[in-house]
Formats: sequence, structure tokens, C-alpha cells
Amino acid sequence: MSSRFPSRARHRLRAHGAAWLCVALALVFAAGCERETRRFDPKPVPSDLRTQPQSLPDLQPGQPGPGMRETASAGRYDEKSAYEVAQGKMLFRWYNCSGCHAQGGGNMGPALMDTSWIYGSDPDSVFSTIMDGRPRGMPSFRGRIPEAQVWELVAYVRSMSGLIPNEAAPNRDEGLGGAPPESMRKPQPPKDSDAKVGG
Amino acid sequence: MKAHAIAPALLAALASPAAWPQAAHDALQPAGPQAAHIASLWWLAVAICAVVFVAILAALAWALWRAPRAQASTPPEISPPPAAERRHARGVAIALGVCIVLLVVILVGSISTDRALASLPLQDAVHIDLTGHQWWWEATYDDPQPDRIFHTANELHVPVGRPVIVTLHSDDVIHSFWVPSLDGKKDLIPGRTAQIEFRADRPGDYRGQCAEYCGLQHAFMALDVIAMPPGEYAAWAEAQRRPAADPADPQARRGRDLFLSGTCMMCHAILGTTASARSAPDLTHVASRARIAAGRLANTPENLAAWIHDPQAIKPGANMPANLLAPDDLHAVVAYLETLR
Amino acid sequence: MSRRREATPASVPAVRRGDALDVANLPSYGFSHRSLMWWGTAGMMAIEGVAFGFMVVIYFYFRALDPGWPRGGTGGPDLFWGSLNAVLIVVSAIPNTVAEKAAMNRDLPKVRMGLVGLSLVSLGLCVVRWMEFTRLNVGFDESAYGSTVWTLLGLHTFNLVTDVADTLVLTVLMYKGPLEGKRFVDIAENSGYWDFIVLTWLPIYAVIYWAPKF
Amino acid sequence: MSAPRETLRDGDGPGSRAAETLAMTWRTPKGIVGWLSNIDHKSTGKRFIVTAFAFFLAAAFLAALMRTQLVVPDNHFVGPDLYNQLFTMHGTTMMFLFAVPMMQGMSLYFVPLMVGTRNTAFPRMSASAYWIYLVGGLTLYAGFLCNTGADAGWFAYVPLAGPQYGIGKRSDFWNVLVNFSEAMGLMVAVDLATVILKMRAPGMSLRRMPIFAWATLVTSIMIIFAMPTVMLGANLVQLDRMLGTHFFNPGAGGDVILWQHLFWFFGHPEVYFIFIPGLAFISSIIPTFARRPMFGHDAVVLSLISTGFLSFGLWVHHMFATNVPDVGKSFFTAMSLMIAIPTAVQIFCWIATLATGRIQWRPPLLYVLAFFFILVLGGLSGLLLGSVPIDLQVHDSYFVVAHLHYVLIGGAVFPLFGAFYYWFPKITGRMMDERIAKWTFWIMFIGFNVTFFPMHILGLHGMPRRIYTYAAQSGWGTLNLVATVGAFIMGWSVLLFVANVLAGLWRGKPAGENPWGAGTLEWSVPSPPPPYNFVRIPVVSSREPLWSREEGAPTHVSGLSAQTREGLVTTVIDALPDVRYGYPRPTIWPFFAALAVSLWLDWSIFSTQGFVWGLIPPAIAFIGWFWPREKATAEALALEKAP
Repeated sequence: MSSRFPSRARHRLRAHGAAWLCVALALVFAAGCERETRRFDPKPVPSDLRTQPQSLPDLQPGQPGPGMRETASAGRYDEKSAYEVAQGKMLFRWYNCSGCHAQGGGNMGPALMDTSWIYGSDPDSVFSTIMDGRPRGMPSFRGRIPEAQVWELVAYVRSMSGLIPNEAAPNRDEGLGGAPPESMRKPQPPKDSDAKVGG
Repeated sequence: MKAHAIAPALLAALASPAAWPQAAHDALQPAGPQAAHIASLWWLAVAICAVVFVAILAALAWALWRAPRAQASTPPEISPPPAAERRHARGVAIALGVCIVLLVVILVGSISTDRALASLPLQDAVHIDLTGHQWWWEATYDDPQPDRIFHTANELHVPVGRPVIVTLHSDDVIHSFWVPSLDGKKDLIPGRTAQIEFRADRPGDYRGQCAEYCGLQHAFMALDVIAMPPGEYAAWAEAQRRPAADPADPQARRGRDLFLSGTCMMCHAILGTTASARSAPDLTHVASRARIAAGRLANTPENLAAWIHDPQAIKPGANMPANLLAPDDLHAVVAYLETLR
Repeated sequence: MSRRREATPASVPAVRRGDALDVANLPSYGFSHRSLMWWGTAGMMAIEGVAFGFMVVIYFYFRALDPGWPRGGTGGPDLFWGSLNAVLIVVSAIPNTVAEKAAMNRDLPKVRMGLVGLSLVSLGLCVVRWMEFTRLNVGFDESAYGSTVWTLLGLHTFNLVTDVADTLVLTVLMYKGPLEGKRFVDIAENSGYWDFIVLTWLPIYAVIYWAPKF
Repeated sequence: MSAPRETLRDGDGPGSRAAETLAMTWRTPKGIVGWLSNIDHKSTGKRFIVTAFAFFLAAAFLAALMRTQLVVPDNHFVGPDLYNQLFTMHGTTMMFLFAVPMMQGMSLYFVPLMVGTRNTAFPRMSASAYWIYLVGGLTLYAGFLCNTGADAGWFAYVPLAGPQYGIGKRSDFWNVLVNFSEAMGLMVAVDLATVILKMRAPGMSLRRMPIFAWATLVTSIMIIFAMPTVMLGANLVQLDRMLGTHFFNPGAGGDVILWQHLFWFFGHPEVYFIFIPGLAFISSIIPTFARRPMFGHDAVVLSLISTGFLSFGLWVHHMFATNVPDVGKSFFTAMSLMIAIPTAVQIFCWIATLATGRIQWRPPLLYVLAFFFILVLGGLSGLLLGSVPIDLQVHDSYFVVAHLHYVLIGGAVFPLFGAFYYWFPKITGRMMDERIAKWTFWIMFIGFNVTFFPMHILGLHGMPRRIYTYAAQSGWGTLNLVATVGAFIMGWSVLLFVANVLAGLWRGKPAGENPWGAGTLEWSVPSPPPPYNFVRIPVVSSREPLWSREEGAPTHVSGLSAQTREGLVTTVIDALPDVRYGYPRPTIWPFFAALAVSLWLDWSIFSTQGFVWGLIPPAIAFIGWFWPREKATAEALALEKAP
């Protein structure tokens, strides 16, 4: 750029600059990509669950149902992806979850933005709560909601009590204000009581 | 059809021109008075602009032709002869005067066209409520009698020669209603209500598309306005008001049961069944529509199957999830939907 | 260049020496619009003035648009702290003017006096401002009205705090040095900026505290 | 001598002791620290120009990707998610990271040379602005590389860019970029306006000021009044996103159209920040190559000023499709048509200048002549857009894409390339190859028209903007294919230009002081200019000081200290010598301050805490910047003279 600038120093500067830039980029990259992925084609994993209705009476609340292999770690669940959480929030409205749980404050169903988790706060437990239902009113959505969407709902449900990274949690929504936006909620440390109920 | 055979079929469907019968979307071939007013203003303004453009380039060419050539060392002419300068100043002033006159012509034309647009006679108008969603259009045909109100999606049918008043809302972000053959645009703005009036004078299929960038599938948020003779329109509207009939065919019946017991009814409504969700297009008469997926695909059984099976391959980011139905289940659902005329 | 044009407004004019215009005897600094810093400060004031102006416009825009105005705000903020601030800020103009006049006369003791006075009053203003935020009677996340008054007050506070910091730094500088004539220009410019903060507060005060009453 | 102390004063010509001392006093600091501390307006200007050009190339590359995606219907080259980022990044880069910084960089480099001063008024502020700009641009691109590229369009309409629909951090990056780039723009604008108003060489009254300086003054003042609104707006969106305020939430008393008002109140003048310097390039080039002073100089200056004023009355014409009341619409139509008048005045004056001059056929002039073809077409399509009914048809369609590229490329980029050829010898001391320049020109001219002319027709045929692909049945395929071919032709011309620049730097013919025989002051100094610009500050007695001067008038200023960086402040209207001015010395604090501000802004993307605590480092850096140093104070005291 400047011809008066000594060329050796310029090279040194460039080398240093490039190295630092790479480090910085790598750091941001690691944090950014996860948050910003938009996976549009969560291709359904071939599974025969959908066409063979489960015999629900066999299920024990809190117990994994027969044939249920889905776990968060299997790679279908990504609570670091803002897009998945936002989709979860949209589906929460579309599927009328707020009909019972209100905006998370609870109504007919339990509150979702507090510290108490009757059936466990970990993604797998929330997933099976949605999939299989729970006693006293929580219906089973197996076969009603595709698994990929259930995982999105799981991520959103966890965001309601601040259990997922704030960067990925939704900001305030358009419409009448209510609770503070999920992205600003302090983590509510879960006081799980599923052992008591499930056991 | 096997699931893995769907993708090639889909590509074939997309590639065949028959899949999308030519729909008009040309601002300069108006099919109604609104677009016609605008088109005539357009031609007036373009004619003026063309004259000005040619005149300026001719003046420039003349200037370059008449001026002698020089070098960097040519001494600059510090004080050009005042008489010549005055003459040129007069020329500039005259040219400017002409420009101002032409601008006034465009202004007057613009304002009078605006008046003309606002004075479309609105007696006996069809009232439609149109709501924009990411990325489809929800239409409600209003009627003083509540039981005659009906819903449809992504396709407006209008009677030829009758004015149409479309009330515009948005459910999420800003969209814009634009059917070039019929009228200019109007935005659909969350929290606000807007209105657009137009009339189609020739029967035909006029294509519209969302014109305000609205996210991932802005490219395929299309809408058809089908203008039909009044008699046909009345018959169409009457048909749309009827709830869906129970299918007679066993395969379609099975499809209906799958529809109602599976994921479909979580978002879609079919009048006359238990499906009543309004998050996605109303499917009561889906088979009567020319296209599916907001104008993306022609409404053929193959396309419908492909769409249900994996919408994300067709409209990445759309809010419809992939549905892993066994091939015969998929066929059943499609068969059922095909009965919804 | 004509003879007349060679005269300068400075007390000692530039003088003609052969082909040259000798400027060695021109002053090395000047106050008000003769100082470049004055123009820079004027630019900053224009920028901030536009921001304040638009924030006020936004306030009335919302008010005109929303029949439910002001949502969440019942009767507007408590008048006490805002009015106290308005009184104090007008009072602060006294030490500020003292400092400004003294700076123009290069009167260091008086400059120090004015600046210390201004620093004290302005720190008091910051405390009062804190109290104002607690008595707005509306949350920033309650409605557009709440968001607007918080932001309007916040914008002014940002400028207030910036200039308080600037005043404190200049006060220290006046005691610690190193000093030269140009520093007095800085004092004068700081005073000018303080006047801007005083003058912008009055309309903003009227909007935040009195507009809800009408 | 009337100098009170032993001070070496300037006033002697090149080769004198004063000249040698000046060279020592103004020498560029050495080493990396010196490089970061450099506050020479020419270095800052060059940094702006080179960086802005790099961003131009990046944005052009993104455009090439977009055109590749659109080359055939139903293309799968990029998906909608990436495409949305591509066009947002393209627009944002071109408007915020290329156009404004490029024009300001050109002004920073040339305005002090044209008005006859040794540095700008606040060179540290401009240097700091450069670093803020650089980090801001890198932030945006770092985000893009991490799949966090802004994706709500360069206009970032809420609610799509708002808290609910602007998912992830993409829009936060955009909002923060606005802060970066507008802070940069405002800092440079204040600096430039002050230089032009207060630091002109004695005798350069406003009536004698070059048109380029006028244009810079007009744009700087426009920037000061327009940029705060978009900055305010972007921060309100950011508050909505970060803290849950309700400015743009109709459910809680807010309004989404408010953003459009705030954005376009800035956004329309923004077009003119880019366009007015373009006009000024032309007004600088044409007189030189027509070998005569500008015909109708005063009319041209008045046109620039009135363009500046009128440009604030047009913003609603971007919003005709929202619910604007009819009276308002007519007003904005009238304004949109009226702004054509000052441009028409300038066009006629240029034609008259050419017609009555003697013409040097050199590459800069060629680019200017392209302006007549392209900009006039773009301006005329702008008239069509200004008319409400026509706008309602073509708004947000490819017609607008065609229009805006005709205006911005024809009105700014072609003149800018002309300006590059014109001033390259001054900046580098070497000439560029004229034969390649002419090839570049024709390839660019043809490529441009092949790319953008078909888009007019596409728009009329109903093709909306910002769509990532289109169906084959739409009938838009052929013209899109043509446009893509044109885009690649144009791309080659830019590469050819870059090659020509490199070749010129490497072995261009030495240029000398004034290769084109121009009349303004920047051509009176060596190429490239020395760090102190003028060994003697000139005294000006005409509009083209190198072409003519008044008999018997003084030719230069003497008596400024050669041992310290001293300059002259003159009066606003007549430029009479008023006050001596000690320029700031080079220091690394502006760089630190810029880093601190950048840290604060970047931190605020991710954390509300960062928004508050991040303010502390900038506060420290600014105190460090302003705190006077003993040595500088002692030097100033030695030269001090009270008013």
C-alpha cells in the first residue's frame, strides 16, 4: 500500500496479521456455523414406527417405549442451531401447545419456564414426553408430529427455561408482549423429579 | 410408485412445459383497466424519455464532432469568447426549459393516472381477504351471509368484468401482492391493513408473485388469478363452499384416514372432516386448483406425491415437513386429495 | 488578489513579502468559529441533534399511530426527578459559562473554579438521571411507548455521561498540565458542548415528562 | 524577521533548507507501529481506496455467483439460504463497504491537495475511521464465512430482520456493520467538511473552489444529516432483538413501516453520496480534456447543492406500495421528477464545455462519455420509477435492479474508473497503459449493457427481485442467460483493469507533475506528492491556479514553521489567512481507539453485557488519544501567539 513502508516489516506484519486472522476466524467459525445451520432436509430415518401404531397401554410413563431408539445424541437434535429452535417455537404455536401450557407459564398443563421438570429436563426425556405422552393429560404425538419436528420442539421447550445457549434461543416475538424473550432467560437449574415419578 | 422413483419423476414433471400452462404476467399486456391505465402512462413516459435520450446523445456527438483535437500541452482557453459563451448559455437554458416542460407532462400524466386508478367503479364488487404467510397465500371470500364465506389458497378466481376488492393482511413478514397483468403492487404489512382494487376484463390465467422479499422461499410464493365468465365463476364459488365429500373409493378412504390420523391434519384443514388447522393451506378443494405449493408445481398426482414425500427438495426451507409414508400409504393420501375437487 | 483581500480579520494581518504572504505573526489558536475544533464539535452536535430529533419524531409517530397510547404507561413518568434534573442542568450553565468566559481570557484560576463547579453539578446530574430511570413508570420491554422513552432518555444520558467524563478529564488536565493556549480552546469547546446538552434536555424533558399529560 | 524565537520558517522553494526540514518534520513514521500510527491523509485515503476496491471485488464475486445461479431456470448451484446471504452481502458491501468509503477515500486523498493544505483538519479521526471501517468490513465477512452472513437484504426490512424472523445472529452482524460503517462515514465527513470550509489556501474563496471540493462538501453535510437516522434505526432494531423492546412490534404499539422511513431517509440520500462525487469526477475530468474551464461553473455548483437538498425529499418513493396517502405520493412524485433538473443542468453544461473546447482523446474522457449513455438511461428509468403508477408496476422487480445499476454504475463506477485513470499518475507517479485502458473500457461498457439492459424487460415481464431461482415456464430464462453472459464479460474487464493497475505500478511511464495539463492545485506538486504536500502553501487567485493567476498577486505563503507540522486556517467565505494551526502528530492511539470501539461493537453482537462493559476500553483509548504530550506542548508553546 505505502511504498515508503519497509518491505521486510510489511511482510512480517502480513504474516502476523494473517496468522491472527486465521485464529480469530477459526474461533468464530466454530461458534458461528453451529448456530446458523439451516437444515432443510432432515430426511426421515427409515423407521417402521409411523405405519405401525404403537400399543400405548404397554408404555410406562417415563420409560422408553418399545422400538423407540431416538436419542438426542443420535444426531437429530441440535439445540445450538437457532433455526431449529425458532422452528420449534413456530411449531409450539402451530400445534397449539400453548393451548395447555400457555406461553410456557402453564395453565391446564404445567409451566415450562420454571425449574421443575416432572418427567426430566434432558432432551431425551422431553422427546419421549412429547412422543409418548404422560399421565394426567399430556397426549402422545407419535405419528402426529414428525420426529425431526419433535426434536425442534424439544429444543424450544428447553429454551423456555434458559437451558440452551442464549445465542441460539429465540428473541422476543412479534405480538403482545409477555414473558421476557427466551434469549434473555437465565438458566433455571432443573430440579428433576422424574426418578420419583418414573420409578 | 416407489419412493426412490419419485425424484426422477419430479424432475421430469418440473422440466415439462405442460406442467405450468402459460400464465400471463406482463405489465405491458394489460387485462384490466388498472394495468391498462398504467401501461398507457408507461408508453407516454417512455416516448418522452426516448426522445430526451436520443437528443442528449445527439448533442454529445455533435459536441465531440465539432470540437478540435488537442494534447496535454495545448494551452487551455482561459477566457472563451463571451459572445459564444452567451450563445451556448442560451442553448443550455432552452434545453433546460424543454426538459422542465417534459417533466411537467410526466407529472400531470402521473397524477391523472393516479386519479384514474382511484376511480375504478366498485359497485357489485367481489370482496376477498388475502393473508400472506411465509410462503403462501390464504384467501377468504367474504360474503354478507357467514355460511357462504369460504377459504382457498394460492389461487383467486374472479369474475370477468366485476371489480374485485382485495383486503391485504400479513401473518408474519411483509409481502407484496403483484399481478402485473391486472394492477400494480400493494404490500401486505403486519399490523396494518391495505386494500387493492382491480378488474379483469378478459378471461384468463394471470400469474402473480410476492414482490417483497420475504425470506427463504420468496422465489416461489406465487399466486394465480383466474378470471372466468360470471356464470363459471358463480359455479366455481358454489363448489368451493361445499364441504369435502366422503370418498367412495377404498384407497381414497384409506388415504383420508391416514390424513386424519397422521401429521397432515396438524396443519391443514379439510372442511367436512376433523381437520381444521389453519397453519397451512386449506385443502378442502385442493384438487380443483391448477398448481400446488404456491404455484411451484402443476397439480398432478405425481407432483403431489413428490411434494408430500419431500417438500424440502422442492422448496428448501418451506414449512412443510418431509413425510415418510410407505409408498402405498402415499398413494392412498394422494388418491384422497385427488377426490377433493 | 486585490489589496483589500489581503487584510485579515486577525489582529496582526498576514503581510506581503515579495511574492509571499507572510503569516508568521498570525495567532496560533483562535476561539469560536476560528478554531477547527469548533467546527468538529458543531459536526458532532449536528449528528447527535439529528438522532435526538428523530427519536422525538418517533415518539409522536407512535403516538399518532396507536389508539392505545401510551400502552403500559399510566399518566407518564413522575415529574419530580426529571424536573429536578431540568433545574439542576440550567444551574449547571452558571459554572459552565464561568469556565467558558475565563478560558477565553486565559484566566486559569477561574477556569479551574468553573470546571470544578461544573464537575460537581454534573456528577449530581448523573445521580438524578439514575433516579429518573427508576421513575419512568414503564418498562422498556412493555410497549413501544416504554421503549421510546427509555431510549430517548438513554440517548441523552449517553451524551451527558460522555461530556461529564470529558469535563472531569479537562479538570484534571487544568491542574496537572501540560498546558498551552490551545487547551483553553478545548475548555471553550467543552462548554459549548455542555450548552448543547443543556439545550437539548429542555425539549426532551418536555416530551418525556409533559407530552403524556396532553 | 518578526519570528519571536529561532524557528525555521517555510517559504523557500524546493531544495532549500526549509524544504529539507519540512521533509524531516513530515516524514512517515517507520516500522509496524509507525505504519499503524500514520495519519497522513494520503495514506489514509489510499488505504480507503485499496480496501474499498477489495470489497468491490468481493461483492463483484458474489454477484458472479448470483448470476451463475440465475443462468438457467430451476438451478441448484446455490440454495435459497446461501442466495439470500449472497444478495444481502452484495448490496451491503457495495453500498456500505465500497461506494461510500471509496468516495470518501478519494476525497481524503485529493481534497487537501486541491485546496492547498498539508493534511486534513482531524487526520487522527480519519485514520481511526479507516481502522473502524476495516474491522467492520472484516466482521461482516467473518460472519459470512461462518454462515452468519446477513440475509434480510441490504435494506433489512423488519420484521424479516427483526427479533422473531431474523433468526440467529445474521441480522445482528448487519446492524453492527451499520454502526461501523456509519461511524466511519460520519467521522470522515466531519473531517472533510472542516478542511473544505476552514483550510483552503489563501485566496481560494468559495467561488474559486474546485467543483470536486464542492461536491465533497455537499456530500459530507448530507452524510452528517442522513447517516444518523440509519444508525439510530439499526440500533433500535438491535434493541428489539437484544433486549426485547417493541419499536417494530405492531402488537405492542410499534410499527414496521417506521423502519422503512428511517432507512430510506438515509437510503435515498445515500445514493447521492455516491452519485455526487461521481458527478464531480466528471466535472474534474471534462475541463482538463476539453482544455477550458468548466462552462457554467456556478450553475454546476448550484446544481450540486440543490441535488443535495432535494435528495432528502425523495425517500418515500421507495415506499409507494405501502399505504402512503395520495397527497404525499404526488409530492414525492414531483420531488422525484424535480431532482432530474439539476442533473440535466450539469449534463448540458458538460456538453457545452466539450462543444466549445479542444478535446484530448484520453482514457479518462472515454469513461466520462460512457456516463452520458448509461447514466442518462438510468436517470430516465428513474423518472419512470418516480411516477407512482408506473412505480407500482415495476417496483421490486428486475426493472429496479436494472435502473439502480444503470444509475450507480453509470453515475458512479464509470466516472470512478475514469477518475482512477485520471489520478493514478498523481497517486503513484506512473501512467497506466492507455491501450489496455481502452480495451477495458469497451469490454466493460458492452458487458455492462448486456448484463443490465435485459433486466428492464424481465421486470416488466413480472420477474421480482431477490428470487433465488425461477421456473422454466416463467419465460425468463433467455434474458437471464444473456444477463449472466454480460456479467462475466464485465467481470473480465475488471480483471483487466486490475492487471493494468499492477502493470502501471510495476513499469508504467513516469508521469511527472501534470501529465494531462490540468488546472487544479493537486497537479502542482510532485507525483506522488511528498508527505507535506506543498513545500510552500500556494496563494490562489483564480479557479484554475495552474492555468492562470492574477498579475501581481502573491504566489505563496511563508512564515509557517518548518520544524513542526504547522498549517493555516483561513476564513470560510473568502479564505483569508486567519490562524496558524498545529496539525496533530502521528500516534498509535487512533488505531487503539478504533480497536476498542470495534471490540465493543463486536462484543455487543453476542452479549448485552458487552454492550455496557465494552464501553470502557473506548473511553480509555479516547482519553489516551486526547491527553496532551509534554514534547508537543513545549513545541506548541514555542510557536504560541495568543489571538
